[in-house]
Amino acid sequence: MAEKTYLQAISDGLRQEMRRDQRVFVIGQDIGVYGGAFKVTLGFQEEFGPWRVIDAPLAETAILGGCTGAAIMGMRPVAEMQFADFVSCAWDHLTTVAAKQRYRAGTPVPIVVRLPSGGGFSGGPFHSQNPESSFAHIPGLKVVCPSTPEDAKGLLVTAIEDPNPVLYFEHKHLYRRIKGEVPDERYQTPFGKARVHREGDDVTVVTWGAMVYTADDAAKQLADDDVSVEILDLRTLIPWDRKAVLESASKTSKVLVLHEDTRTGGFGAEIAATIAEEAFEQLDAPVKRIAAPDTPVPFSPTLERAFIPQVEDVAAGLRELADY
Amino acid sequence: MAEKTYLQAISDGLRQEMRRDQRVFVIGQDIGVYGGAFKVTLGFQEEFGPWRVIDAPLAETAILGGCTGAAIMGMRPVAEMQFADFVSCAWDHLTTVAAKQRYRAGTPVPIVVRLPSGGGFSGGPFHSQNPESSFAHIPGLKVVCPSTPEDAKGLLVTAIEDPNPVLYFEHKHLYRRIKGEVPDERYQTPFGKARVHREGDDVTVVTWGAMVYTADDAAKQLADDDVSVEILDLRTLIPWDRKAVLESASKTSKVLVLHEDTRTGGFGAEIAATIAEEAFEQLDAPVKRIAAPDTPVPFSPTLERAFIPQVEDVAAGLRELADY
Amino acid sequence: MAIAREAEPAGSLKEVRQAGLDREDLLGVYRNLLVTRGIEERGHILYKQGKIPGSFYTGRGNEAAAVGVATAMGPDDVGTPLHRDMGVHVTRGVEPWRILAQYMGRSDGPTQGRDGNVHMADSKLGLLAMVSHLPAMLPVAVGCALAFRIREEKRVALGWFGEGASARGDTHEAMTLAGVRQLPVVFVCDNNQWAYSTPTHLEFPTEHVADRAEAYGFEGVVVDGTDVLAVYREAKRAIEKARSGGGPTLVECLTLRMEGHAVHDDAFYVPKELFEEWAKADPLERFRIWLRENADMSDEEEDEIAGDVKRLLNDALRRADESPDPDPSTLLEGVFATPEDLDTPHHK
Amino acid sequence: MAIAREAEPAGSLKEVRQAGLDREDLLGVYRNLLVTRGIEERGHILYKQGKIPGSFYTGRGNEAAAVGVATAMGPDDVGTPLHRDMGVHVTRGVEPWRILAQYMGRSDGPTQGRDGNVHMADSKLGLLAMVSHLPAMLPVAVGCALAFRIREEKRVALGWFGEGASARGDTHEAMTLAGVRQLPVVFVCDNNQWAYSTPTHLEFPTEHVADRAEAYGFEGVVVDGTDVLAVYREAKRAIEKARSGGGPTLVECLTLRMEGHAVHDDAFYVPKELFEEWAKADPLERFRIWLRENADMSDEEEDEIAGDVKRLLNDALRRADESPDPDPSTLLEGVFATPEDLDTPHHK
Ligand SMILES: Cc1ncc(C[n+]2csc(CCOP(=O)(O)OP(=O)(O)O)c2C)c(N)n1
Ligand SMILES: Cc1ncc(C[n+]2csc(CCOP(=O)(O)OP(=O)(O)O)c2C)c(N)n1
Ligand SMILES: [Mg+2]
Ligand SMILES: [Mg+2]
Repeated sequence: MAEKTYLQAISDGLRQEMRRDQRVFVIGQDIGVYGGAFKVTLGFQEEFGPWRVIDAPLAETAILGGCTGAAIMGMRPVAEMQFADFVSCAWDHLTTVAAKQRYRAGTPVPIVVRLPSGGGFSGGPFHSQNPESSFAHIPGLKVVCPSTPEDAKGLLVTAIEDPNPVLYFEHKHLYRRIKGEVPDERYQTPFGKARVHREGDDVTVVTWGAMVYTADDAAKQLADDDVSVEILDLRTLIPWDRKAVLESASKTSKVLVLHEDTRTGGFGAEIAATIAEEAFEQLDAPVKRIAAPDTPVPFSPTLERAFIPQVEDVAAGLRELADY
Repeated sequence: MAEKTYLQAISDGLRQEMRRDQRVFVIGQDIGVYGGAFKVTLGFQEEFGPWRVIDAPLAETAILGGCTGAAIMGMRPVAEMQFADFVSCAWDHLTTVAAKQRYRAGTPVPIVVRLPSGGGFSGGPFHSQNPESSFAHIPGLKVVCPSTPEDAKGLLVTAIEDPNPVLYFEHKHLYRRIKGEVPDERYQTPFGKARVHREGDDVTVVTWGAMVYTADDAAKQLADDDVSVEILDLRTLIPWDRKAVLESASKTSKVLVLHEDTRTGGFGAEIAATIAEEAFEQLDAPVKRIAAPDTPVPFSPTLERAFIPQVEDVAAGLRELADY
Repeated sequence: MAIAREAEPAGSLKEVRQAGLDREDLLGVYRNLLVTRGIEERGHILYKQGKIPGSFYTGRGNEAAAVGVATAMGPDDVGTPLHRDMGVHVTRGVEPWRILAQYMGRSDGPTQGRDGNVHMADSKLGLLAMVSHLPAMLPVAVGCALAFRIREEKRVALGWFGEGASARGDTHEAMTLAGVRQLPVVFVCDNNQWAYSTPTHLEFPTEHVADRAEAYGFEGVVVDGTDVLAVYREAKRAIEKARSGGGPTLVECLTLRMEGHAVHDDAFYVPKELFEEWAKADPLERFRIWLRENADMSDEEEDEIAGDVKRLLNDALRRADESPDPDPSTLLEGVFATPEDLDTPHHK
Repeated sequence: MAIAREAEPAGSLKEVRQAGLDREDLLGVYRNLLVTRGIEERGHILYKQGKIPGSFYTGRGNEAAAVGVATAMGPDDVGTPLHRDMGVHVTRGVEPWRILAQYMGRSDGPTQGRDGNVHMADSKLGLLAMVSHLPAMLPVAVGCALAFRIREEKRVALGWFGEGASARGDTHEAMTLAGVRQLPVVFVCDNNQWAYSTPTHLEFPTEHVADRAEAYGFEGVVVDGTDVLAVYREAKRAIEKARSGGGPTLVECLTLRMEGHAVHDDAFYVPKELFEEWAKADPLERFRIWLRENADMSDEEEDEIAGDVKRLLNDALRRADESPDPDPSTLLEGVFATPEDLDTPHHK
C-alpha cells in the first residue's frame, strides 16, 4: 500500500500486468522512447523491448485494427490513444469490427483502449472531449471511467482480463491532481459496481470521472445547510450499476445526474430515463441533469469555465432539488 | 400534386433542386450510370453530366471531406452513402471537421448526407442500422428522419438550404412501401416541427421514421379497446420539437417513446429524460421506452423480427400505459 | 511508375511439382474449384426459390484466385477472405452444408443466422469472418501478423481486398503498418475490374493495384486470376517469403466479375464483349484442360470427381434445409464474450 | 522504387526573376520570414509569462517552406495550413496582433478564443482553419479543388500535411480522389523528420513521402525546405500545373523540426548532431545571405526591414494584450450557422 497519483496507479498497474502476462503488449504513438504523451509508459520499452512496447505510425485504425487481429490470435493488446479525441479516427473499426465480432462470428476481441480524456486546462475542442457516451450506445463495447487511483489500477486489470473490447477513459485532469492509497499487489475492481463516494440521505448525485470531485465539493457546501448528499461514482458505464442507482434513488427520492460530456444524447439521459421509468413511484422531484452545453469544448479559460460544470452549478442544482 | 413513393419523392425533390440551383451536386458510389444502389439518382448523370453527378471511389472520408471543402467554396453538395451503415467510415470527418468548423472558425459547412437506413428485410448487421442517435449527440450536426413522401421531399429541400451539415436518414423499408400525395412545386418542411400523425387523448407515442407506421397499426388495435393514442412524428431529431412533445405529454399524461435504433443511449433516452424532467407534474405514468435491444441487427428473419419493435410489442406497451 | 511484376502462366506438371503440388493435390484443387462453384450455383437456386433472405453474392470468375491462394496457405496460417472468396472457405475445409445453412440464415451456419451470405468464417480453420465495411479486415489481418511477429512464430496472415476497396484509408493504414514493421502478411487483391458498377479508372489512379506496393516498401505482383496454378505459385512465394522474415507482398489476382455485383444486378454497365472475352478463360475449364493435357486426368477420374461433388452438394442441400431457424429466445445471447469463449486454438 | 525528383537549389537573381519574383518581392519574402519567426518567438515569451493557456507549438525551421509555398499561391487560391505553417498565414496577410490574440485565447483572435494556437484561419484570405486530427483537412482541400473543377475556375487548392500524418487513411483517400479525378490541388508535405518523438522510418516505409506520389497518378518532388526560393519555384510549378489542368503534385519540403514537438518537449530523442547540422541551414540566415550576395541587399535595407518588423510585433503585442477575453455569455452562440453566415466571398 502506497500513496500514488492516478497517473502512477495506471502506469504501475499496466507494468504489473505486462510482467505477469506475456500476452499483454502496448501499442500507440510515442509510447516507446518518449514514454507516451503523458509518460504513462515511461521506461516500459527498456524493460519489455520494442515488440511489446510498440511505437505506432500516426494511424489509429491500423493501431486498433492491429490490436483486434493480435487479440484474436491470443494476445492481450493495450492501445494508447494519444488523446481520447483521436479515437474518432478508429470509430469504424471499433463499432463495426471489434464490437460485433463476438455476436456475429463467436470471436471474442479482448482489447483495451486507453483514452486520456476530459478538459479543464485549455486543451481546446480536440484535446478535451469526453466521448464515452458515443461508445456506450454501441452494443458489444464496454466503457470504463475510473475516478480514483485505486479504481484506476483495479479497473485496468479487470479491463485487460475482460474478453471484450474495453474503452478505458482516464481523465487527464485527474492524472497528477488526484492522489490516493493504491495496493501494491494485483487486484481487480469489478465492472458494473458503483462506488459510494459519499453517503447521504436527501439527494443523490450519479456521476463518474472528474465530476466526482466537483460533486463532492458541491456536497460539502450543502452539508453546511444540512442537506446530506449521496454521491455514486458509477466507475463503469457499460455495464452500469442500475441496482445501486435505483436503490439510492429510492432512498433519497431526488436525483441529479452529472457529467462533463455534452448534454443532448449524453449517457446521463440514459440514466435519467431509467430512473424516471423504474423509480417513478419513489421520486419526489424530477430527475435533474447537469452536463456541458451542446457546443464544442472552447479553448479560452473564460469560455471553458462556463462550459464545464462547476461546483457552483452543481451546488445550485442540488439546492433546487433539496427545495423541491 | 401526385401520388408518389417515398423513394420517388426523394428523387424528384433532389432533381428539382439540381435544376434550380447550379451549386447543388451529388456524389457517391455508383450513383452515376447505375443511378445508385436504390436508384434514387437514376438518370441524373444524363441530365446533369459527370461533374454534377459524381461517381466516387470507395472512400467515404474522401466523399464527405470533399463535400465539406466544396461547400466551403460555395457549392451545395448532397452525398449519398450507399448504406447508412458505411457513414461510420467518415465519423471522424463529420464529428471533427464538419460539426465544429462553424463554432471554431466561423465557417459554415452546408452539406447534406443521404443515409439509406433501417432494417426489416434481412440486411444483416451492416445493412440495417439506424445510426441517427450517434450523430444527434454531436453538437453542430442536424439530424433528419422523414417518414412520409411529402416530408421526404420537403425536408430534403430544407436540408439543402440549411447552412449546416445535415444527416438525412431515409428509411429503406419505406422506399417503395409507402406512397402519398406530394406537391409538384418546390416547398420546404421546417426542421424542429413535429407532425401529428394521429390525434388522441389517452397515450402519446413519440417516434420517427418507419416506426411511425408500427405505432399507427398498434394505435388502431387500441382504438378497438377505446384507448385513443396520439402519435407524434418528430421528423427531425436535431432540432427536435420539445414544445410539441411536452404539450402532448401534458395532454395525455402518458408517453411511450419508440425507436428502431438500439435502446441504451438511443435518442429515446434524451426524449424520455426531458419529458420526465420537464413534465414531471403532468405525468400519470412513467415514460416508457420501446426500442431494439442492445445487440447488432441479426440477419435471420426469425431473429430480426424479434429485434425490431413489432406492432404487438407497441400495442402491449400502450395497453400497459393505458392501464397504469 | 513502379510497375508490379507480371507473373508468367502456369507451366508443366514437373514445374508444379517443384512448386509443391503432387498429382493428388492437383485433383484436390480441381475438386475444390468444382465445390466452390457448385455451392454458389446451389445458392443461386435457393435464392430463386426464396429460401435465402436478403441479398446474394457469388465469386463467379474468382474461384481459381481464391482456391489457388488458399492452397498455398500453411495449416497454421490465417486469413480474412471476402465475398468473392468462397474457394478459401472450401479449401480450408468448411463443410458445404454449413455454408448453405449460412445462406439461409439457419442455426447451423457458422454465424448461426446472425449474419448472412459470405459474412462468416470458421475460426478453428484459421479464418476470420468478414464485415461488410470494406476493407476493414485488412488492419485485422495485419494485427494477426503482428502477433506472430511478437511471438516469433513462423506463421503468416493473409488479408483479402477488392480493387475498389483499395481506395479506403484502411488499406493504406494496414499496408503502412505492415511495411514499416515488415510483418508476415500477404495482401491479396481480388481485382475483378469492377466495384459494383464502378470501373477501375474511377477507383484508383494506377494501372494495377499492385503498382502501389512499392509505396509501402514491399513487392507487388499481378497474376492471371483464372490460372489457379499461377496464383498458387505466386501466393506460395509470397507466403514463404513472409514466413522467412521477408515481409509483406501484394498479390493482385486479375479476373472479371462474371455476374452482377449481387443477384439483383444484371451488370448492364459491363461491355458484353468483356464478358465474352473472359468467358473464354473460365478458371474451372482452364484447369480441367490443363489437368488432361499435363497430368493426363482420365475421363474416369473426371467423372468420379464430378460425381463426388454432386453427391456432396445434394447432401449439403438436404442437410442445410433440415437445419432449424435460430430460436428467437437466443437473440440477446453472446453480445459480450465470456472467459469460456477464449477457449479457442488461438487463445491457448 | 519510383523515386521523386529532387529539386535543385535556388539560382541567381535572374533565374528567380524569371520565376516571377522581382527585387521588391524578394525583400517582402524576407520580411515575411522575419515576421513569421518573430510571431512565434513573441508567442514563446508570452507562454513563459503564463499568458498563453494550453500548449504552444512553433514551426521553427519550417519558415521558408511555409512562406515559399504561400508566396507562390495566387490571390484566389486556397489552402489548409497546419501547425508548422505560420508563414502561410503571415504571407496571406493575417495581421500579427490577431495571431497573438489567438494564442492568448482573446476575443480578437480569428477563432475568438474558441480554439487555440495555430488552429485558426482567415477564410477571407483563402485559408481554412486546421483541426487537430491529422491530416483531416486534406480531403477538405481536395473538396475545394473539386468545386473549382466543377465550376471550371482556374483556381488551385493547397493541402498541407506532415510526414507523420502521411500514415493516416485520410491522406490516402484524399490523394486517391485527387488522382482519379486529376483535380487542381497541390499536396505540401512538411517533412521535418519527426512526428512528435517518432522518426520517419517508423512512420512510413519509403525514403521520401514524395516517392508515394506516383502511386496516386501524379508527380512528387522533394525540395530543401530551408531554401525559400527553391520551395517557391517548385510550389509555383506545381500550382501553375494544377491551374492549367495538369492535375495534382506532391511537394515535399525537407526540414528539421528545430524545437520540441511543443513547448513542453525538449526533444531529447533527436540526436544533437542533427540539430547542429541543420542549424547551419537556418532558413532566415540562408536567405539573408542570398539577398546580400545575389540581390545586393544593403545594411540600410536590412536594418530597415528588421526595424519595421520589430515595430510591427511590439505593436502587435500591445494590441493583442488589449484584446479582451471572450465573454462567457457568448458560449452558446454559433454552434449552428445562420443563412447570414453564408455571406462570404466563397458563397457569392
Ligand atoms: C466502406 C464501404 N463502403 C461502401 C460499401 C458498399 N459496397 C459493397 S461492395 C462494393 C464494391 C466493392 O468493390 P471491390 O472492392 O472491387 O470488391 P468486389 O465487390 O468487386 O469484389 C461497395 C461500394 C462497403 N461494403 N463498404
Ligand atoms: C489523428 C491524430 N492522431 C494523433 C495526433 C497527435 N499528434 C499531434 S502532432 C503528432 C505528430 C505529427 O507528426 P507530423 O505529421 O510529422 O507533423 P509535425 O508535428 O512533425 O509537423 C501527433 C501524433 C493527432 N494530432 N491526430
Ligand atoms: Mg472489384
Ligand atoms: Mg513531422
